Amino acid sequence: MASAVPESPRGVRLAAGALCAGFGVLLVRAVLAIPEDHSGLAPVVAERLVDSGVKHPVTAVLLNFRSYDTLLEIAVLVLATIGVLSVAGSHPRVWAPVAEEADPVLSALARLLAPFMVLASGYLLWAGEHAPGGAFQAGAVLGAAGVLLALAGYARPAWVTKFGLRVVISVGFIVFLAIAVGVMFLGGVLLEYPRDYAKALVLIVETWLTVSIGAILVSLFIASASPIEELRARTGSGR
Amino acid sequence: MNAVLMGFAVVLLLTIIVGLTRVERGPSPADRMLAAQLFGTSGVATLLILAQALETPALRDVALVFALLAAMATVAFVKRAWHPGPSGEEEPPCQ
Amino acid sequence: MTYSGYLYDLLLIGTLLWLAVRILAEVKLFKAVVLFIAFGLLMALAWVRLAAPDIALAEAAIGAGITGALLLDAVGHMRGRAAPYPTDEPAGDASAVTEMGDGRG
Amino acid sequence: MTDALLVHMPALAVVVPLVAAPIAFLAGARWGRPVALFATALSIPVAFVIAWMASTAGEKLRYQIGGWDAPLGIGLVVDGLSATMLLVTAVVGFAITVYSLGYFAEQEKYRFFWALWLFLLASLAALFLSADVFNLYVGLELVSVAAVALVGLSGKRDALIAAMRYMLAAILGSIFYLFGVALLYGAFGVLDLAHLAAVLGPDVTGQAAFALITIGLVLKTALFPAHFWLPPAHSNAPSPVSAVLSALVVKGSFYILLRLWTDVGDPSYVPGMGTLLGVLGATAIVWGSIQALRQERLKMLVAYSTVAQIGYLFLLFPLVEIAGRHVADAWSAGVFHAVSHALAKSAMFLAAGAVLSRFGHDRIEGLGGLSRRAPVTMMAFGLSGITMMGLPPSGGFVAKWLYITASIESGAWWWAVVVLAGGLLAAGYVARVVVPGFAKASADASDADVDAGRLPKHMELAALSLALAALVLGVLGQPVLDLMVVGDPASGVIP
Amino acid sequence: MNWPVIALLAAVALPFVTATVIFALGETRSTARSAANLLGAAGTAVAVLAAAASAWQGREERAFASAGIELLDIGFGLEADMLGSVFAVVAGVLWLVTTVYAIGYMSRSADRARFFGFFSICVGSAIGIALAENLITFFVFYEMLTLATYPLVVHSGTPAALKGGRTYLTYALPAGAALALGVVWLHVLAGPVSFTPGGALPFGLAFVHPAQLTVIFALLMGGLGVKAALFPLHGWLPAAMVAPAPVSSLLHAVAVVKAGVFGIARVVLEVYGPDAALLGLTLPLAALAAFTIIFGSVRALVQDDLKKRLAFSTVAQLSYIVLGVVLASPLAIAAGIAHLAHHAALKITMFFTAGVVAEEVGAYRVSEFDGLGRRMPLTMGAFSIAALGIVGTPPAAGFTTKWLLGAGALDSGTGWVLAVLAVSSLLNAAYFFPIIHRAWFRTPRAEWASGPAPGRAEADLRMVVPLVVTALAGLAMGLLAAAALSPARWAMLVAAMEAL
Amino acid sequence: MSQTDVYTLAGAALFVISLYGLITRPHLIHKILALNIMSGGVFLVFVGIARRVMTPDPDPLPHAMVLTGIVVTVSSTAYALALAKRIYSETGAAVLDAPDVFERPEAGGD
Amino acid sequence: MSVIDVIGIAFLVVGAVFFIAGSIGVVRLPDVYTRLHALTKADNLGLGFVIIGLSVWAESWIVVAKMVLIWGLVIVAGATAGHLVAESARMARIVPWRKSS
Repeated sequence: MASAVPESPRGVRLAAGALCAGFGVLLVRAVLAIPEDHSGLAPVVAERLVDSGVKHPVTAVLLNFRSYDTLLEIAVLVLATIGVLSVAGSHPRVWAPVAEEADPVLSALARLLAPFMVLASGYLLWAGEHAPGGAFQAGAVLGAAGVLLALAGYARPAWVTKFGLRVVISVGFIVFLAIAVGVMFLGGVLLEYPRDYAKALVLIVETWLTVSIGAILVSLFIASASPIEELRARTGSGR
Repeated sequence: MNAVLMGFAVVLLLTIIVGLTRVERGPSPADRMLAAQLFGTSGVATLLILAQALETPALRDVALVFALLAAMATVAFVKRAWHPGPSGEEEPPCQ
Repeated sequence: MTYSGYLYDLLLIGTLLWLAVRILAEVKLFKAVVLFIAFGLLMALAWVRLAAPDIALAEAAIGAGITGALLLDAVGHMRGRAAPYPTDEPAGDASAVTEMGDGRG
Repeated sequence: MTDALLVHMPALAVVVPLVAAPIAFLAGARWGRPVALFATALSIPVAFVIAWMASTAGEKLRYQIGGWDAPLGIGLVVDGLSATMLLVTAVVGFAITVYSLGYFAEQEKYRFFWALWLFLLASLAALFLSADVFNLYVGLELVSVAAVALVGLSGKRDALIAAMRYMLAAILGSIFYLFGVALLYGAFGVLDLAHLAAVLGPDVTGQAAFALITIGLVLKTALFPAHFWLPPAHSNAPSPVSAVLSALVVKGSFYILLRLWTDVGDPSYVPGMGTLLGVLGATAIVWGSIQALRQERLKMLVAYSTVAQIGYLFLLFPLVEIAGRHVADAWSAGVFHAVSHALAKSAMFLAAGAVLSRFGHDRIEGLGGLSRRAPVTMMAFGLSGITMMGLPPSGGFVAKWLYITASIESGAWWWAVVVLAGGLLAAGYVARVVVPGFAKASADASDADVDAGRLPKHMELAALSLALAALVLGVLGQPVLDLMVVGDPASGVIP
Repeated sequence: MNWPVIALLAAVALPFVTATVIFALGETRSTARSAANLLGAAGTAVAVLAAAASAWQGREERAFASAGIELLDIGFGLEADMLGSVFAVVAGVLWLVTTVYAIGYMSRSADRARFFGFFSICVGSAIGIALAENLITFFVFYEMLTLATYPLVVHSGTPAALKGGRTYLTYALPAGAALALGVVWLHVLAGPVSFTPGGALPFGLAFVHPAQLTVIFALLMGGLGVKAALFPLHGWLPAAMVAPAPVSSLLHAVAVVKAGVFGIARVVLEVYGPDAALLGLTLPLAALAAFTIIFGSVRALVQDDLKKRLAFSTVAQLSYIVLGVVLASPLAIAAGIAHLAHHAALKITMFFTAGVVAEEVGAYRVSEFDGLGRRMPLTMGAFSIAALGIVGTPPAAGFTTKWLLGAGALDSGTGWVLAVLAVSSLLNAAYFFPIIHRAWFRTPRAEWASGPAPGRAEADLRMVVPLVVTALAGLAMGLLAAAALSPARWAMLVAAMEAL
Repeated sequence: MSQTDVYTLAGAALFVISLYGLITRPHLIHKILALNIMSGGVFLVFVGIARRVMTPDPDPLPHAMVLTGIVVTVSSTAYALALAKRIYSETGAAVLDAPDVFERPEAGGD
Repeated sequence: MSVIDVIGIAFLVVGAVFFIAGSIGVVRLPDVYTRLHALTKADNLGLGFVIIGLSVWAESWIVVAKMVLIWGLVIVAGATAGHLVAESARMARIVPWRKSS
C-alpha cells in the first residue's frame, strides 16, 4: 500500500469536522424553526389545478405552472449529455461491437424485459396525468431498457455521435421549446398553453420528453462506458 | 390493520439491514452484489405492503419499476464492474 | 401514526445515516457503490413514508437503473490497476493487493 | 405587432440562444458557427431593447411565464440590474463568438463547442432575468454544467482535472444554494423574489437560508478562500471559454448574491455578514494579486487576477451595510466594476489566447517582443490592464472612484486603502506581461517568424474592441450608471 | 460651437486622433505616417495657439471656452484659461518642433509606429492636463500621461531601458494612487473642484477640516511631486534618461515633468489658494523646493553622462517653478510660470543637442566633448545659448526668471530665497560652463578638427534645424521679455489674476 | 418530535456527513457519491417541508422541485463520472491532485 | 379482524419467514454459490407468499394481476442475476465450498 492515496491530512480532517459540526448546529436550529403550520403554495396549486389540464398536482406544477423550470431542467440534461459526449468523444479509443460476447441468458433476459419496460414506460407516462408518474419516470424506465440492451450487447457505441442520435437526444427539448415559443404566437406569453389545449400540449410535450430522456440516459451510459476490451486488456482475464 | 402491516414492513426492513452485513463482509464482490439483489426483492415486498398499509396504489407502480430494474445493477456489475484479475483478487482499495 | 410506523421510520433513518457514513468511510470502491445502491433503495422507501410516491418512482428508476449502472461502470473502469497511483509494477501484481478473496465467508 | 413583440423581449433574450443551442448541436461543427454568430448577433439588439424598455419604464417590469401569477408561476424581471447584465452578456458574448470563429478552426475535438457555448449564453440570460429562487437554482446548474463542459472540452489532462475540480465546487455550491431555497420555502412559503422581499422577517430559518445560499454562491463566485477551483479552470480552458468564465460566469452567481442581499434583504439581515464578505473580498484582492505576481504562465496570471478582481465586487456589501444605499453609492461601484471587469477581463483572456496561438506557449518569461510580434494583442492586453489597475479613464477607475468615495464618506476609509493597494498590485502583475512585451524579441524568436503565424485579424480585433469598450466605459459610462439603478427602490435618493 | 471651443477640443483631441492614425498605418507605411504626424502636430499647434488666443481675449472673464461631459458628479471639463494656455502652448508648439527632430532621429529605428503613436498620446495628455478645467479631469490626463510615457521610456527594449521603465513605474504608480486618494478625498470634502484663481475651496472649509485638508495636500503633493521631481521623489528622472532623445527632450524636459509642476501650480494657486498659506502648507513646500534646487544642482555637477547631467539640472530647475508658485507674491508666481516656458525652450535645446551629438559622433559623456564646437558649430552654438540662458546670464531667459523670483521673494518676505538663487546660479554655471569650455576651447579630436565633411551638413538637418529654432526661441524669450506676448508678460498677467 | 421532523433532521444530518466526506475523501468516486448523498439530504428537507401543511396531502411544489433536482443531480453525476473516468484514463488515478505521470503539456487551454 | 384478514396475515407471516430465512442464509451460508440459493429461492418464495397474502385485500383483479406480474419479473430477474453471478464467480476462479475444507 505504499502507493495509496494519502488520507487527507489531520489538519484538514479536523477543520472539516469543525466546519461540519458548525453546520450541523446551524442546520438543526434552522430546520427546527420552520413553522409547522405553513401552507406554502399548496392551496394556490389546488385552486388552479382545474386550469392546468392535468389532474395530478405534481405534474401540473412540473409541466404547466412551473414548466419553465422543467424546460431548463431538460436543457441541463441535454447539456450534460453533450458534455459526456464531448468528454468521451475525444477518447482516443473507439468501441468495437461486442455482440458475439453476449451471454445467452443475459440476452434472453434483455429480450424478455425490454418490451415490458417499454410498456411500463408508456404506462407511467399515461398515469402521470392523474397519479404519480410522468415524463421523467417514464423516460428513466425507457432509458433503463436501453441500458439493459446495451449491456446485453445490443448497442453499437459507434453511433453515439451520429446525427440520428443527436436528433433523438434533443427532440424532446426542441418540441418543448417549440411549443413554449409557439404559444406566444397564439397570443399568449412564453409557455402559456391555451386552456382548451393544455391537456393535449402537456401530453405531446411529455411524450417527446419521455423519448428524449430515454435516449439521453442510454447515451449517457453508452458514451461514457469503457469498452470491454479495455477492461479486459487491463486485467488480462475476465469474461 | 395498518399497524400489523407496518410490522411486516419493519420485519422486511430488518431483513435488509441483516443483508447489509453481507455487503459489509464480502468477501468477493459477487457476495456484495448478491446481497444487493436481495434488497431489491425485499424492497418490492415492502412497497407492496406499504401500498396496502398507506392506501397508496401508486406504490405498486414503484414496486413494478423496482421489479423491472431489479436485475439492472447485477447485470451492470457482471458486465462492467467485475472482471477480476488472474488470482481472483478482491476489488482494489480506493485509498 | 402507529408505533410500528415510528419504529419503521427510526430504523429507516438510522440505516440511512449509517449507510451514508459507511459509504464515505469505505476504502473499497466497489463496496461503497453497492452500499450506495442500497442507500438509493432505502431513500425510495423514505420517500414512500413521506407520501411522495412521485419521488419514490423517480428514485427507483434512476437509482436502480442509471446511476447504479454508471457507478458500477466507473468502478469497473478504475479497477484495472490495483493501485490508485500508477506504479512501475505490472497491473494486478500481488504486492499491490491488500485483500485476497477466494469466495469463502 | 411591434408592441406585442416588445412584450416578449425578456423571453426572447433567453429563447434566442436557447433555440440556437440545439440547432447548433444538430448542425455540427461547421454549421454551428453561422448559427452561433447569428444568434449572438441577434441577442445584442434584444438586449438593447430590454435596456431601453427598462429605462423608459423607470421601474421593475415583469413577464410572467405561462401566464401564471407570481407566487405560483415564474416571473422574468426586467430592471436596470438585469438589463445591464444582459447587455454585457450580449456584447461580450458576441465578441467572444467572433473570436471563436477563428479560434476553433473546425477541429473535430471542438465539435460540441457551439452548442455548449449557446447553452451557456442562454443560461446566463435565464439567470439574469429570473425572479424566482428555485428557477435561479436551475439556471445556476445550467450555467455550471455548460461552463464545466466547456472547460473540459480540450480533453487535455490538466483541463480535465480542472473541470472536475470546478464541477465538484459548482455542484457543492448548488447544493448549498438548494438547501437555502428549501429553508426559504419552509420559512416563508414563497419562491418569488419580490414576494420573498415582502414577507422576509428576522427569522432563524431565513437567516440560515441566507447564510447557506451565500456560502453556495461564494463558492461559485470563487471568493477567497473558495477560489481554489478558479485558477486551474480558467487557465486550462480554451481561451474564449476562459474569457466567458471570468467575464460572465462568476458574475452570474455574484448577481444572485446582489439580488438577495440588496434587493430581497439587506446586508444587515444576517449580522456581520456584510463585513465578513467585505473582509474576504479585501483578502481576495491582496491574495489574488500576490498570486498573480508569482505565476509563471500568462493564463494563470490572468486567472489569479480574476480572483483579485472578484474581491472588489464584495467590497460593496460592507459599504452598503455601513452607509446604506443613499450615502455612498457603493452598490453602483460594485455593479459598475462587474461590468467593466467583464469587458476588460474577457479582452485580457482573448489576448492571452492570441498570445498562446501566436507563441505556442504562454510562459511569461518567453513573451519577449510581444509588442512587435502581436502589437494589437499587446495593445488589447495593455488597455485591459488599465481597467484592472483602475486607472483613468477606464471603467475600473470609475468603479474605484465610487468605492473610494463611498468609503471616505462612510468613514470606513480602510476599504479605500484596500482599493488603492489592489490597483498598485494589479499594476505589478500587468507590468510583468507588459514589460517583457517591450523587450527586444527573445533570442529563440527570430524576427523572421513575425509574419509566420499571423493571427486572424478578427480575433485580435475582438480582444481590442472589448478592451477599448472597458476603457471608454470610464468616460461614457453615465448611461450604464443610469441604467443599472432603474427599478431599484433604493436608488434616486442620492442627496 | 464657436471657434474657441472647437480650438479647445481640437487641441486635446488632435494628438489622440493622430495617435490612432499612426497606429492604424502601422510600421511599414512610414511616409504616410510621418505626414500624418506632422499634420497632426501642426494642427495641434494651431489649435493650442487659437485656444490661447481665446484665453487672451477673454482674460478679463477668465472662462472663455469650455466643454465637458458629466459622469455621476464627476465632471470632465476642458477650459482654455491663461495659466493653462502657457503650458498648452509650450507643449503643443514644441511637439511640432520635436516631431521634425524625432523623424530625423528615429529614421533608422525600429517600432516607429509604436513610438510616434505613444508620443502623440503623451502630448495629448499633456495638453489635456494644461486645459483641464477641474482636478478630476486633470487627474485623468495625468494618469494617462503616466501610462503613455512608459512605452517610450522602454522603447529600445534593452535591459537598461526596461530597468529604467520599471523604476519609472515604481515611482509613478504609487504617486498616482496617492493622487487618486487625495483627489477623491477632496471631492468628498469639498465637492467638485473647478480650478479658480484665488482658490476653489468652499469658504471656511480650512477652519472646519484643517487636518483633513493638510493630509489631502500632502497626498496631492506626493502624487504631483514625482513628476515634478521634487526631492526625494526625483529618482526616476535620471533613470528614465535611457529613453530616445526626443522623449528626453519633449517629455522629460517639458511635458511630463512640467505636468507635475503645473499640477502643483494648479493645486496651490487655484485649488487651495490662500488656504494653503493659512494652513501653513507653503513654507515646507518652499523649503523642499529650495533644497531640491541645491540638491539637483550639486548632483548635476558630478555627472559625466550628459543626459544625466541635464536630468539633474532639470530636477533643480523644476523646483524654481515650484518655489515661485508657493511664494505667493505676484512677481514670484510670474517667475514660476514664466520659467515653465523658459526652461522648456532652453532645456529641450540641450536635450536635442545631446541626442544629435550621440547620434552623429557617438559622444555621450561630457568628457568626450573636447572641441566638438569645431565639428558641430550650429549644434554647439545652440547648446551654448541654451546653457547661458539657464545659468541666467543677462539678458537670457533664465535671468528674467531669476530676477522676477528674487524680487518676488523680497516681496513676500522670504529673503533666504535670494541666497538659494545665488548658490544655484553658481552651481549652474559650474556644471554648464565646463561643457561650453570643452566644446569650444579644447583641442578637438583629430577627426573633428576640420569640421563637418565638405558638402555635408554637420548632422541630419531634420535634427539641427529644430534645435536651432528652440535655442533662438529661448533667446528671444529673454531678449524680448518685455514684449506684449512674451512668456514673462503673459506670466505677469496670470500672476496678477492668481494673486487677486 | 414529529415524523416530519425526524426526516428533516435526517436530511440535515446526511448533508453534514457527506460534506465531511466530500472534503476529506480524496477519491473522485467518493466525492461524487458524497455529492449525491448530500443532495439526497436536501431533498429530504424539501419533502419534509412539503409535509408541514394542514392539508392531508403534502404540498406538491417541493415534490416538483425535488423531481427537478433529481434530474439535475443525475445529469451532473453522469457528467462527473464521465470526467472521472477520463481523468483515470489520462492520469492513472482518480484523484484531483494526481501526480505527474505523463509529460505535462507545455501550455494550458489552447 | 375478519377471516380474510387472518388468511392474509397468515400468508404474510409465511412470506416474512421465507424472507428472514433468506437473509439468514445470505449471512450464514459459507460461499457465494450457496448464498445464491438464498437469493433465488427463499426470497422469491417469500415475495410470492407476501403477494398472495396481500391479494386478499386487493380492491380489484387488476391489482392482483399487477402484483403477480411484479412477482414474475422479480423471479426472472433473480434467476438471471443468480446465473450471471455464478458464472462470473466461476470465471473468477472462486472455488466452491466443500465440507472438508
